[in-house]
Amino acid sequence: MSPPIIAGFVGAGLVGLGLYALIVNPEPLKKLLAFNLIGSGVFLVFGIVARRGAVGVFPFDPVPQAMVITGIVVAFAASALAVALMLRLAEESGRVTLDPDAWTKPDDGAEGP
Amino acid sequence: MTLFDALDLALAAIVLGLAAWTIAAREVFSAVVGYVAYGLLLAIVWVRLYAPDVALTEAAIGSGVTGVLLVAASTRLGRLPKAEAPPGAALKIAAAALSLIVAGLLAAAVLYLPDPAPSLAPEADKDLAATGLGNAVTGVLIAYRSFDTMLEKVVLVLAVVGVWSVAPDRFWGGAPAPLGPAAPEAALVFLARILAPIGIVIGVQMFWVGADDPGGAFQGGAILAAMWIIVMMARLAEPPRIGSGWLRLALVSGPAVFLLVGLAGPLMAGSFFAFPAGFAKPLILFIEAFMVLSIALTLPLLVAGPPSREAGP
Amino acid sequence: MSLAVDLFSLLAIGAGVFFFLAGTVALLRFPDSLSRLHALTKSDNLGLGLVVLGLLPRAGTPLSALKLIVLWGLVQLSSASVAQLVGAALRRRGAAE
Amino acid sequence: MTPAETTTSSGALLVLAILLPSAGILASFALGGRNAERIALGSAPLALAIALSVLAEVWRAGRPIVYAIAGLSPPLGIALRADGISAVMLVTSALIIPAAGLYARAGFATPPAERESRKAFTFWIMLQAISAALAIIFVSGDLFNLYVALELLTFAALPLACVEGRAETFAAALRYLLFALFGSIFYLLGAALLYGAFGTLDIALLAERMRPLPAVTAAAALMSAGLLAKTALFPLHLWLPPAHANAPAPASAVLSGLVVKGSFFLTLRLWFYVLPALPAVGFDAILGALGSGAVVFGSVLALMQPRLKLLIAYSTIAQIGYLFLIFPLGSGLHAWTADGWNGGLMQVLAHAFAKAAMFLAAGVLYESLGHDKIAKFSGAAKAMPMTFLTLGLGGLSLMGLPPSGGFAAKWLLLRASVASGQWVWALVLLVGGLLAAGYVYRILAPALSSDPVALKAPPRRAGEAIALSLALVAVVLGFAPESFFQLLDIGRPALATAGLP
Repeated sequence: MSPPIIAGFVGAGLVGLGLYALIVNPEPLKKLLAFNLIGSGVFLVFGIVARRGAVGVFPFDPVPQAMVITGIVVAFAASALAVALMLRLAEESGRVTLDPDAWTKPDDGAEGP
Repeated sequence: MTLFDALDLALAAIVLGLAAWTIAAREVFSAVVGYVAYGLLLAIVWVRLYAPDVALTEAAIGSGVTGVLLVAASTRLGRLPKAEAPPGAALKIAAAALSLIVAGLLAAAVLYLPDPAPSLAPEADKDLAATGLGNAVTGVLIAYRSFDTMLEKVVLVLAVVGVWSVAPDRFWGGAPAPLGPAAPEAALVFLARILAPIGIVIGVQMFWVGADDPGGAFQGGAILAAMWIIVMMARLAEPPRIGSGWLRLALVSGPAVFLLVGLAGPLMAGSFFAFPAGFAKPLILFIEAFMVLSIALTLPLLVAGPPSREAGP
Repeated sequence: MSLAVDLFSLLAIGAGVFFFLAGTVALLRFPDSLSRLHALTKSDNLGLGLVVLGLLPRAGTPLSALKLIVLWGLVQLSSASVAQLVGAALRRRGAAE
Repeated sequence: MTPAETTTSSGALLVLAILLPSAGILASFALGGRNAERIALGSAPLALAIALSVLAEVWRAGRPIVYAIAGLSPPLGIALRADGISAVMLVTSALIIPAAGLYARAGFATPPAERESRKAFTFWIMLQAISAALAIIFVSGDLFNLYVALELLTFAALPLACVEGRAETFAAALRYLLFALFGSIFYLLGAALLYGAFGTLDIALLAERMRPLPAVTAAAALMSAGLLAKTALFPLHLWLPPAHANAPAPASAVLSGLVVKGSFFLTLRLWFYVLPALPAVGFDAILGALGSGAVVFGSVLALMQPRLKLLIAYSTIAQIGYLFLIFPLGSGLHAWTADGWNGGLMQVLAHAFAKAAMFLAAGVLYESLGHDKIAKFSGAAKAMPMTFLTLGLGGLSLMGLPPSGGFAAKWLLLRASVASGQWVWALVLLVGGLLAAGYVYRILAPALSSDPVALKAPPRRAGEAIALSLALVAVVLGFAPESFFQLLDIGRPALATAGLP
């Protein structure tokens, strides 16, 4: 088996694992980790596509590789934004939960602009 | 099966195993530590895919800077009481089934990609000479798909505004919280003092050689960013006030210079984001230098989080 | 000549790998964090030093050889500092309990 | 090199449409303080002028206008391409965003004593960012460039959703972010597979090279799933109501009226422009069915909401559902496809204006009453006739009653479903209309009573007028002439094929 094929299975496995964790794990930070796992699996698929694009003297196709570099930076920025939100949420409320019912008070006419 | 095949398989197994560990770990902190180790091993997978530029980016940003961010978050969030009930068995089974289908579909799709694979490598190489670059990945990032790269820098500026925007109103214009305790460990201070100067040299060198060899603005900028993070963790420097005019200017300098050069394209070379023949490489390095500066400042500020101190006089 | 160089590389790298292996076994088998840390940093630093030593004759240019040595130095520096930091963290936790 | 890839005259307008708001973001960030507001509002007329020029040029040329960036044609370079729907959407966003901006001047001015305030800085930068992201989404011809635009849109929309800075807005924003990240990463995964199969991400080239492969099926499914999560199509809608209902009124107007249309627009591009050559495998029926589910589910929940803003947010879920009827009713080469296509797009436009108007009106209402509890609206219509007229006119469009853009949209969709014999969609349209009538009635009925009402503050006339003018646009859309639909058809691939002998 060539490295691209192996990496293909790793990529598919990472996307699957990440998706499972994203759905099942209730903790936001773990959901964020799951998103990052999916992300790296997706980037690997780009890597495989780049490696498969080897022609003659060129060992890889540079276009998908450049896209991965852009993608990694964007994924980091997204993680930073998510972390900032989680920490502020914890600061404001003492907990980090995505459960929408946790925020609805009965007859909360005073809330919201 | 050759030795390399065996090593590749072992590497694949460890990467997947660490990913599974990250998911299964009960404590968030353990999960994060697993993730950082996973990121480093993933960089080796990238080397095996002949992608040294990506490997450097993955190690520096995907594992390194993201690792600092997540470790810091997990130590602060790990102490909170668990708010949610664990998922039920039905959800787990449904999620597992869905994930298996997606992974299977994806594996099949990758396995049955057409042969011979399409490639832009020859075309990218053909036009590379005109830019004066030797590294085709840098060529794609700064020349052929420069529009994407410029917009992605704008995304980073928005991310900074987004992170700052969650601050309480009274702290606007002030500085983010320090990255380390008031009395940092002596070993960390020592490490920061020795490593930072070396790291700065390596970061600048990596940007400079990126025109021809693996490296470039992203990787060089990420290393410089890591050095600033270490220095701030050792309390040798403090996060800057977000109201500082100089900081704002430096943060937008990368995308702004890129945008202005792109806008001048029709005058210089007949098209937006085109470089004039013979003058491409100096212009590219000029843009990249400002991008390095922007990235080196943006990543640590994203790690430092929103302002949490009053701006002061 | 080249045979001697090859043999030298083989021996040095082989020894380096052995130390890495020993360090990893220690990490998995030793009872407490401090002794694991102790074994791991020592043997890995030595292991990496030997591997770098074995690779030096094959570096091609003096610049690459220099880079290898700098690499080793950087790993030494960071692993020594990190071991200190982990140790300090363990001591703090011990004191807290 | 095909004509779809080389720069046409006035193609430069497309680059300017993107670079103007991008430069605005950077300048606002660097200069800070009150400059962010000045730049955002000051550049708006220019953006509208560019959008109108694009519209005029597309109409004049009768075919898409193109710009190859850096003079490099795809596949190596990126091409921008504006067809009829790009031009119309550009103008729509260039109208709604400044309207929200003008409305927001009261609430998002930098306080006189401060050099710069968090809320104002964030709001004015993000408003421009939404304008930039949407411009790219409407004119870009490259799937990876569109990925960057999707991320730009997420990063812009998110701080707007939680700019109020309360715990529940952070929670809502976090949910929104996780859904959005899932959406963009699955979109990107599909893009990777398409590049692996065809060696390009240019939409026109992909359409030329398209052939059935496992990678294409997988890409279609993954990208659609991602885009649907971002569009909040049932059952991936969970994030939308708290995020849109807790945002300040001008932000809600932009989020509900425009931002969800961005990812819907990409879904359209994917299915009608990238994949039309693919034999239909029932995907269109699935999308239609999910849309129908959204119509019923969203409307029923809207009926049960105690607060006006939540009601309007749930109505967005229902109205998004109608958009997806374009897939079963607007695809293929039939006599009725044109009706389905025109109806779907008319729904995009009518909902954009009607929903933005209603959210702004709800904002005025909240400011004056001090709450937005529907049960306590008694007599409010007499005190604020203009606001309730806006809600009524917007409601007309949501219900699909004449005269309104919503009526035109639903009428065309109904005609297509009857002509094609797909009665089930007709049923959905009728049931959805009845349910919408129910929730609009719930808003208006108590307000029309003659009970006395105590206003905390007199209604802000400027805000009321802006909301009303948007609602009037939604009404005027109902009188769209035939030439308007000809404009929408410029560059539509299915028609081009149908025109061949």
